[in-house]
Amino acid sequence: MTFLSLLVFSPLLGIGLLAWVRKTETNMIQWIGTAATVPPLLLSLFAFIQSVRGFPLERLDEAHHWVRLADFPFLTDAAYVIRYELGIDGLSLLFIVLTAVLGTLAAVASLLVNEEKKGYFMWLLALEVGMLGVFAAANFIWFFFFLEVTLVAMFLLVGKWGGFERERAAYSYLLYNGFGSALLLVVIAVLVARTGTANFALLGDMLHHPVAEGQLIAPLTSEARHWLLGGLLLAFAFKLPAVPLHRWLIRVHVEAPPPVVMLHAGVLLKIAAYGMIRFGIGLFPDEFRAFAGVIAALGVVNILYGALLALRQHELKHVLAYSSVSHMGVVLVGLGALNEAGIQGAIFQSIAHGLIAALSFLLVGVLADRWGTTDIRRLGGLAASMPVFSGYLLTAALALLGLPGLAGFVGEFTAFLGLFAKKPILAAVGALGLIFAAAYSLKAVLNVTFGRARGSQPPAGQSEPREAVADLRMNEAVPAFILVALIVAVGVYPQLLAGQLAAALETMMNGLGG
Amino acid sequence: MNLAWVVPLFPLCSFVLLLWFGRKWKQTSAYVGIAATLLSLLAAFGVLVSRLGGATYEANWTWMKIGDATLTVGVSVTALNAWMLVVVALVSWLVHIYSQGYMAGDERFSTFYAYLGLFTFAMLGLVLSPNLLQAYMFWELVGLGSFLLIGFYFYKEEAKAAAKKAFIMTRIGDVGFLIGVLLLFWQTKSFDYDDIFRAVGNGTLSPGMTTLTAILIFIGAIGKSGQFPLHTWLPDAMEGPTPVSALIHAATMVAAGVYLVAALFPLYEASAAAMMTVAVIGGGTAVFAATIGLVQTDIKRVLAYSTISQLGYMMLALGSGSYVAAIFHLTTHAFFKALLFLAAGSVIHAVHTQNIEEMGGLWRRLPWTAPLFLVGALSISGVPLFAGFFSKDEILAAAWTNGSVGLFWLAVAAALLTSFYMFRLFFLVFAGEARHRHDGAVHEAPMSMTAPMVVLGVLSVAAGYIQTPWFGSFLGEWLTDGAYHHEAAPGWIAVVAASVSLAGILLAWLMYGKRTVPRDWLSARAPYGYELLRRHYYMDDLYRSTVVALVSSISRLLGYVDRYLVEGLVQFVTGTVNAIAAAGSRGQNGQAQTYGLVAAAGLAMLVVIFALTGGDWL
Amino acid sequence: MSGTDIAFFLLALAAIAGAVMMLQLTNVVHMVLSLVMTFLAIAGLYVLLSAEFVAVVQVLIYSGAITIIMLFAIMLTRHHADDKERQTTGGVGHKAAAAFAVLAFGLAVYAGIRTLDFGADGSALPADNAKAIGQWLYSYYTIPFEIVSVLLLVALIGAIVLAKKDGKGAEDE
Amino acid sequence: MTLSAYLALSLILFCIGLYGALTKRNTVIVLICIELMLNAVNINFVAFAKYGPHPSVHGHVFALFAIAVAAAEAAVGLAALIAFYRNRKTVRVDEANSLKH
Repeated sequence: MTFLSLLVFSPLLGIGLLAWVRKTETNMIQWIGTAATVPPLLLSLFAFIQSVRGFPLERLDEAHHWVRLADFPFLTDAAYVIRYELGIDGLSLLFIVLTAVLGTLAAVASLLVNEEKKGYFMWLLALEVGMLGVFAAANFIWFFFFLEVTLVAMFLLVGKWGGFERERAAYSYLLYNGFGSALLLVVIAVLVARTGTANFALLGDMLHHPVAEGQLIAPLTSEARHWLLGGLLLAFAFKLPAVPLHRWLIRVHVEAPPPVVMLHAGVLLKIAAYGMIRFGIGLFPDEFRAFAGVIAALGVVNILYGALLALRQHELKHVLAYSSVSHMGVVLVGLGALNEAGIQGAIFQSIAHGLIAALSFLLVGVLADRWGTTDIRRLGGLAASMPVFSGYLLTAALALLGLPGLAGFVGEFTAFLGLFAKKPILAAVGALGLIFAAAYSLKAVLNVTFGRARGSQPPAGQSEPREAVADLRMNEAVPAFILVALIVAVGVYPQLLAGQLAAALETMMNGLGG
Repeated sequence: MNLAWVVPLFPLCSFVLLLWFGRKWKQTSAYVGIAATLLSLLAAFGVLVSRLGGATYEANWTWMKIGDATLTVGVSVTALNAWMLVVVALVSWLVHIYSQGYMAGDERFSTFYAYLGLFTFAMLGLVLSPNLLQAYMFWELVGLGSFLLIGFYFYKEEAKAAAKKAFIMTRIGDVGFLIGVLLLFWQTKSFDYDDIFRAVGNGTLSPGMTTLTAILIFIGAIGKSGQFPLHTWLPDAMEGPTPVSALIHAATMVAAGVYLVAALFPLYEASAAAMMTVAVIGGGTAVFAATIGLVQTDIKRVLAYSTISQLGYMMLALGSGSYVAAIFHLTTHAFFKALLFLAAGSVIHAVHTQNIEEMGGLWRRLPWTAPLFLVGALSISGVPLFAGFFSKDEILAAAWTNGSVGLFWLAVAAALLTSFYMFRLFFLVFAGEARHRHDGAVHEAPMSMTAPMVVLGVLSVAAGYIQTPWFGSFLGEWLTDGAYHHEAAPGWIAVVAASVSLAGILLAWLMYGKRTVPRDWLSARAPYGYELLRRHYYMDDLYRSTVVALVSSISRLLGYVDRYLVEGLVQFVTGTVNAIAAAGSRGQNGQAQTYGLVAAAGLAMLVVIFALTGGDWL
Repeated sequence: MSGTDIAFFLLALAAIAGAVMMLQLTNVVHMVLSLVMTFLAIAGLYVLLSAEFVAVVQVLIYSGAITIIMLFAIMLTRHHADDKERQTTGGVGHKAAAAFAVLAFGLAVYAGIRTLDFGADGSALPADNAKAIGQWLYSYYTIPFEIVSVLLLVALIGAIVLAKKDGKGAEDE
Repeated sequence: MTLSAYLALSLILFCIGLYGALTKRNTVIVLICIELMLNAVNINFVAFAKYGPHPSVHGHVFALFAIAVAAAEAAVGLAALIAFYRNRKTVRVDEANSLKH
């Protein structure tokens, strides 16, 4: 089967086509760029539907010989064969679908990007390849490879197509994430050196089955495993990000072009959550226990810290950036609970926040396009001039604050449900974040949409007051509607996703021995 | 009964349809909303009737599986649920009809109806919930509905603030509720009411945990039902259109709190401390809010404080162990409070002001509204033969038999205050000479507004007779499946209740009707006390200067931490790297000996490390 | 204490003294001459180590050839007022760092060699070491030996090319 | 006499040579210091040839090679010194900083 390879690399076709298009033909570029995100979307939806109908996902696994490092005399014979391996389970499939959906929507929303469109789309598609690959990779080497692809693509997208302080933001992003990646690389190197394989499944076997453990090239002591897990968690804490490693996120959220932030907040942050779940819990379940308390506490800190800071921001993008910090805290809370409810909650929160953040930034992009500002002090009463937009924005705010019936609630509820079983007091403190979430999201959104109409102020850089502004256009309304529909669908019937996760979760829980 | 799930579905359809097509349909939207709620009301009647002969019905569907645990959603038709279903659907239907007249001509007419549909859907869904999870979800949706409707006039800054406040204040309660629910889940491994009651019954749930969860859930009810100290949003919620106030205050939003405690009654019964908390908060709120109601000048605010006070009554009933009395009062209150609000809406519609100082002499001008308002006022004051009298009497009897004498007298005091401020309102608005400016334009409301008021007026009298000492206690038997026995309360309680309410009316008449007692009697004698009441005991200011100030100062502090400490730390790291780089580049001075020195030092370092560690680590 | 030991200590003392004097003296010619003492002492040590051939080569090449070239180089370049000028580069920091690095290196290596002893007494060495060296050089080490000759040739030519006056330099003269 | 005494002597000479090479200002002296370091190494060769684990004349041969290379180095080094002096009219190491630019 080459299904997964096709899925992951199909956006490359778009890059290839774009290379032949002249820079000035922006319409053509927009069409090709958008169309190139459709094949992964269709393929991933197909896979999802098949999976719901009971198709075993293991049959999609791919493995090809890639590099053999066995010719060095100091390496043992069979070891260090690195293969090209792709494979997915229910967990990765969900993230792949999320990526593919957001990829297409971000491409549509990129209509707002006007300069250097050709390069922009090429990097956007590269970013999508990276993100799809990260979730489809079945071994560490390829996981890392795809991760670095996203890093480079994101760096360029922020640095070249961002706002005023784009370079600072891009370097900030590169530094933090590069550091995280370096740490991750060390962990991967040690693991591969000690086990001789980079394959997730094989690694999992070797690390905890006594029989398979005999195949280790060098034994891993419990202490070493704790260090490895610590390194892994720290690496992903950079990318999640966990307080106090979150400053880069704020800059990127503010400076990057909104469609890129849709993907960044929607998918890239989730890679960290995915990594913590897949590698942290998947490979080191016993050691994870030792970190669970810290992670949960860090999660609560994230929630409250992000929420309290979001409360005093005047820039809508800042509010959303800090709310991302807060929401990622919920993911940590779920992981810290380390039980089925908690992990499931963390996954749901990741996906829900992916959808919600994408919706928010789609709308913020529109706002910036129409008014030239996203400062909530300079806007007001937009519900009168842009009713549809305001409706969507309000929906986004409600989803952010975790209204039941929308996706955000399922994640928060399930994650907290998990933590309440382990650490009720900590969880209760964290639950206070829900109040602040309501406060900051309503404050920000109501200031923009409700109240006195402040639309007559001239937008930045223009002397004439803008009397009438266009409400959502078709190309904005359709993605927004799709996102809202998905948010509602997940919120109303979460079993649709939970059913896919069941098998993957069960494996993990077996690893945890609970 | 198998079709109980369709009851909330009609308003939901109305919401979705109106959101989608509302702009096209304009004024026709009202008919969609009215038809949907009518269907829902008929279905609710059907459920009630079939429940009459049948047993409790419950159906569940999987919502989400977590490992082995399955979370479900479903419908359950118990006696309480079926009863509430009818009350909610009825009031909602009447409000839908009324709004057609009241909101006519509004630009966002269809949106208004869409929100009404959502609100009704949420409340009906809450009432039908068989488990706490679903109850929580609809609970929040009820909050959403009220938020949207309170903020309906979004262009008014006050409406914006009020909507935000309503949502956040109730969210505070909701978090308490959520924590309680989650704790209960791990104690009982279920969200189902039945499983929880079983756990309470067989002692799986420890007494301490019972009290804790009961109180936490009660915090949710405090937030929703506007009990002290989370009541401040309710008067501000008057910024919404008046029919919304009727809906919020009568049947949906605030009733949810009382309903929740009633639905979880076995949990509360198991904990004396929780019962006591409920009773004390309820009784306290009843008097507290009534005193504020005495001096307000906004017609809707007076009614809002009376709602808080009456909800306190219901909580007092629940805390005193009389579940039936609470639901009874909830029902009668739903009717007369809806009536009062709709009548108030009609008055506002006529004179375009909400300030009672600017009204007066409307009795003749509003031939339908005025008598109906009087009916409502008599009912809420507890004048004998009106519905309010019976339900209030039941509560007083419950408080007395429960042995809490203090709470009993508190309730009596609240009754006195209630009848006083209601008639103060009545006399100021309808009696005397006209003080308003648009005298000529005042006219009675259209048929679509008066008709629902007439229905409610009838119900405000008739609803009392479903539970009386004389004609049998239909409601009590219905709610307890026949196990109800009317406790023999001393007969003098009814006499006290009646005389207290008449005394209140008399006092109001003396002050505002006949004017034998000067109006500034209180403000002249106790200006500070008067100011205290007028400013709602400074609760808003208190919150602003404590909770809000605290949160915002923490937030500001964290802002500095974020900008200077966290960012500073990062700057320090990057600065160090930069400094090392600068030092390194200073070494690049072209001096061969410097390069040699660096190389030699590096070599020396390696050799030293090697010598010290023995090189084993390699 | 045997005679060999006394000889070793005297020679070692002479070698170190020459090296230290080289560091401390101010006149360049004196410095080179003090080093000649070191070279000679080292040649003496080679004798003690039963490497008479190497000792002779040492005297010929170092004490003779290299020292003479050095002196020529000194004479060919100007060294006026050297006595008053500072002899070393850099500041105190540079010197201290160099001293520290050298000392650390020395101590660390000393820790390694302090007790190094393989128990060999050198009796296995052929008495006629010049002959043995010759045999090895022209049999086993033929190719390295030839390459060294090439190296020397290259050095010779390189030195000539480098030292030759170029056009620019000639104009300066 | 033991091996370690010779090695210690060679170490001392090497260190003195190194220090001189790193700090002396006169290029000639720097070159001489390097010669001193090479000599220190030669002592090691010869000492190991006698007291090492496998005593043989190979050590001597190596010492001879080292001397040959040292001689070549001295020749080239001095030639470079002369060239440098001709261009800059100085023999100070710290004035030879063309590497920087």
